[in-house]
Amino acid sequence: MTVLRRLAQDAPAPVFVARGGGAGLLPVELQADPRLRMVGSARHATVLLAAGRFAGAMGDALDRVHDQLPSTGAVVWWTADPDAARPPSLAEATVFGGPDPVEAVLAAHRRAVSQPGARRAVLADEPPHPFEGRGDHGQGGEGMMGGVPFGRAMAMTADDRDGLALDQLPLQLGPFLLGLPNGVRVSAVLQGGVVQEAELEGLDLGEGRALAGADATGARADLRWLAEALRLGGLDALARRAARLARAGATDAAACARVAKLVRRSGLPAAWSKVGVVEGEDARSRLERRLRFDPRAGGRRPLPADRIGRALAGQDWSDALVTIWSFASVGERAPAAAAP
Amino acid sequence: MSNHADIWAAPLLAAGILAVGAYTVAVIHLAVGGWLAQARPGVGLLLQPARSAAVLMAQPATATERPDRAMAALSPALYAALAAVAVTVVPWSRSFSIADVETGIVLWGTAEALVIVAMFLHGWSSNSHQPLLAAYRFVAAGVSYLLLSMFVLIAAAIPAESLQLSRIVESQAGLWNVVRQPLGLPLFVVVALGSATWGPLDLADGSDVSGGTAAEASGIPGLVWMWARAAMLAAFAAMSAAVFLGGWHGPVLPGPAWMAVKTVAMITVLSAAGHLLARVPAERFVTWAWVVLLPLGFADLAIAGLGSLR
Amino acid sequence: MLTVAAALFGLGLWGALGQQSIVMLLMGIELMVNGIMLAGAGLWAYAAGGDPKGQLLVVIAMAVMAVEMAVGLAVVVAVYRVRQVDMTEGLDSLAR
Amino acid sequence: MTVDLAFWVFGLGAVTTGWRVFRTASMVRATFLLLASFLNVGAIILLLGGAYLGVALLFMMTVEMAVMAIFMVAFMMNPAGLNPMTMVHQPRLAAAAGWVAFVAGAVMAGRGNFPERPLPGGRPVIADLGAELMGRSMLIFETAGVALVATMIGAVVLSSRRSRFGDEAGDEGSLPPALDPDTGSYPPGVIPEGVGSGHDHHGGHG
Repeated sequence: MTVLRRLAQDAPAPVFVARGGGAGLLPVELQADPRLRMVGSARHATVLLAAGRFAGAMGDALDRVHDQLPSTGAVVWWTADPDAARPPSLAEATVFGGPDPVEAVLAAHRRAVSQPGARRAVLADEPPHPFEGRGDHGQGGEGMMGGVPFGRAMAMTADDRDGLALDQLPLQLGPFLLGLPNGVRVSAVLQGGVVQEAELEGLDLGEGRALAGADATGARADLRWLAEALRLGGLDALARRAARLARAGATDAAACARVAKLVRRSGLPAAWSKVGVVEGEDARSRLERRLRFDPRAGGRRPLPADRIGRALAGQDWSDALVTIWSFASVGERAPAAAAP
Repeated sequence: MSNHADIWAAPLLAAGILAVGAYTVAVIHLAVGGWLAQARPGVGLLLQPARSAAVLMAQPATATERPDRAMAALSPALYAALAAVAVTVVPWSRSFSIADVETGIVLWGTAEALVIVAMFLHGWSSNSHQPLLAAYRFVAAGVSYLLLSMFVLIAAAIPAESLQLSRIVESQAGLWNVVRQPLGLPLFVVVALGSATWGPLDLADGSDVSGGTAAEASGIPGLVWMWARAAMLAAFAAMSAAVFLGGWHGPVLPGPAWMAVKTVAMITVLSAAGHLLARVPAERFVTWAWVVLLPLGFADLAIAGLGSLR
Repeated sequence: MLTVAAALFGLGLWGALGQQSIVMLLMGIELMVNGIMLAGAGLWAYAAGGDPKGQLLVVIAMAVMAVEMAVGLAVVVAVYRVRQVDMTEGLDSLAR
Repeated sequence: MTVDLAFWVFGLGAVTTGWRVFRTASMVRATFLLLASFLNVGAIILLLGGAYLGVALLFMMTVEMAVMAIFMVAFMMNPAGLNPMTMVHQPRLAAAAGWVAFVAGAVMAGRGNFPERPLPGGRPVIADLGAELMGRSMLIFETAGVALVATMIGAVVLSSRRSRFGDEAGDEGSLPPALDPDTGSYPPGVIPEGVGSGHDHHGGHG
């Protein structure tokens, strides 16, 4: 058992990062460190790294993710303002106020694998929706379908693009999902893998001090954005390379150009959606502009949340995600906060 | 298998080959990734898969709400067992393969087809949205490339006039299939990436669905699943070495050594493809699979057929 | 051998007649063909003296099953498109 | 001896899983139980010496059930089949018919007089099958092949929205689902008071 623990301690720490208010895309740079391994689901992590402010709805969302962490996991709160109000999930978290939380995360990882004490769940273990309701089986839908029997919306039939009225599945994802801008939550209705309807919602990120270095401009901002986009496309190694460049300040223009070349060769631009949201622009063209490290690429204009939501209808789920991410601006302002 | 001892030895042998193979896959995957990320990985890399496995072993398995428990437990085991079945038909030298059955290729195809079932059950059983979504799109893609796999394998069987793998390797003594049927290996690589849900075809466990069918898996079940994926990739690498790269044929070195070298080369190619190529969107892949890849598979079969007429 | 085949056939008939959902009904038919295939293979192995026609029979049964499945599912989709039903009770006439 | 034991294990497996197909609360489980039943039969055929036949059966049925599963999920996209279900009609008649078929078959199996001509050992059964398919029985085999192609085309035509009259005309002339209570069917989501007794509501369980 001790051999096992020693091995586990030295492993790259699997971290699930939740970006809150005032974090920007700074946490994306953490994947540059080979001692950390970013994971896409809290179930795979030993450490939950909460970066920034979590108040109100963001705090509630963090509580839910906290309870999805395996019961031996540890929580680290990376914040510029440790005295701010914190949600229950951060009550027992290690607080870290410095610029680089890698050591704190590693310490938490070693603790989590060597003395696995059960972390308490912060939410009551009860279904968020009562099981009783309409329907033959009291599940809340019609006949044997639909409803939210165990807090999970069930399928219900509706028309689709093939002219069949097949089951559709409503789901709500975010705001900490890979590929969603900070504080953005998506409510979508899917049929198979195709989005039928989608609505974007920007949760309130709150006011307060930002993490040091959260704001980035120019090529560094583009590289942060690119690193997340690359992870979304399954190119983890290239994402790590982009994050390393960003962390080094994105000063080496030749290295940046080499990364851009590798990204073009990977076929990522071709894999991205060409469904336009704004006149003459689509996810692919916005990716291309980022790859040129074009100063206008960031898109300082606020995300037109309702127009994006409409544009997602009819797209494959992965296309929908990249469309949303293509609108993520790198600065602090919540991208979806202002809908025109 | 000629006697009873073999029946008991076969699963152990298959598990042993796959354990080594899966570990090799993990190390090569990390090495290629580290090289591409310019992270200068050290010798510590050799231990890293074991370390990451230890993390999963130290973790408790999480439970979702109302899962299909039987299927959730069975599907990783089924997937691992399929990798084992697949690797039993691969011949390692003129005289040794775990089970050199007459219908080797069809048995391999059956294991491939059951992968779709295992993957679907894995995503479906956790009773969670993203795994279900991933499983669903995997089945759509899987049914599309399965035909491809049968076409290229049958094309490889034509010059050998047998479905038996050792005969297929034997038939490549003069000319390897990778030259004789140039379309075969690239198409088979597509099938390999899909079946092990790897790299550009990581549709079932992709990052855009939070780890897909494995999104809710942690602890030992998660470890078994990850191991089985790597083992499946290793089995495919060994199979392509046998069917397209001439198997044990080669100068100087003994047969098994050539197989090992070719298998490691194939693992490197597959791993590099995983790191260098972006994931294709499921919907467009299905279209490409039917419109482009399947006709190419036909062409491969036609080339093989014409070649054997001469 | 034949008893097992008969049991499968009986189970399939029970399912085909008893299920409401058209797809479940198809599954019943599949199970019946399954029984037939087993009986065919059994007779080929024990009573045909190695005549490959026995194997041929099983191959044909497999083809029949594939045809049945394809047509069955296509009919389900076609009916569903027009009627929005996939239960046998919903289908009391062949007209639109 | 071992083979006999294996036969009974697989035979029992085939029948049990076949029975559970119609007794489970989830469509996906039903599909894969049916697959399990097929796999058991495939194993029995392998035991009988049908090397190609058994493996081909495994392969065919696996793919077929995977396709079936797609339909399952398309018509009912419920993860893990949360909602309980039973959908049966005329259960007595069906069970009776099933039992009659079984007893008749079993009596035939027990009382029938079958010739005792077992498979000669060492016979190249796969080559035999190939020679038969490409030789004397080629016509039958080709007919089956053509029938399969015709089925594929027919299935696509039947299920496609586009008809032979072009892209948009596919639905021309078709009515929306009957609105007339006399015909017994209703459009989705509309179940008049007192009619839907719980089993004939609109579909979704494919």
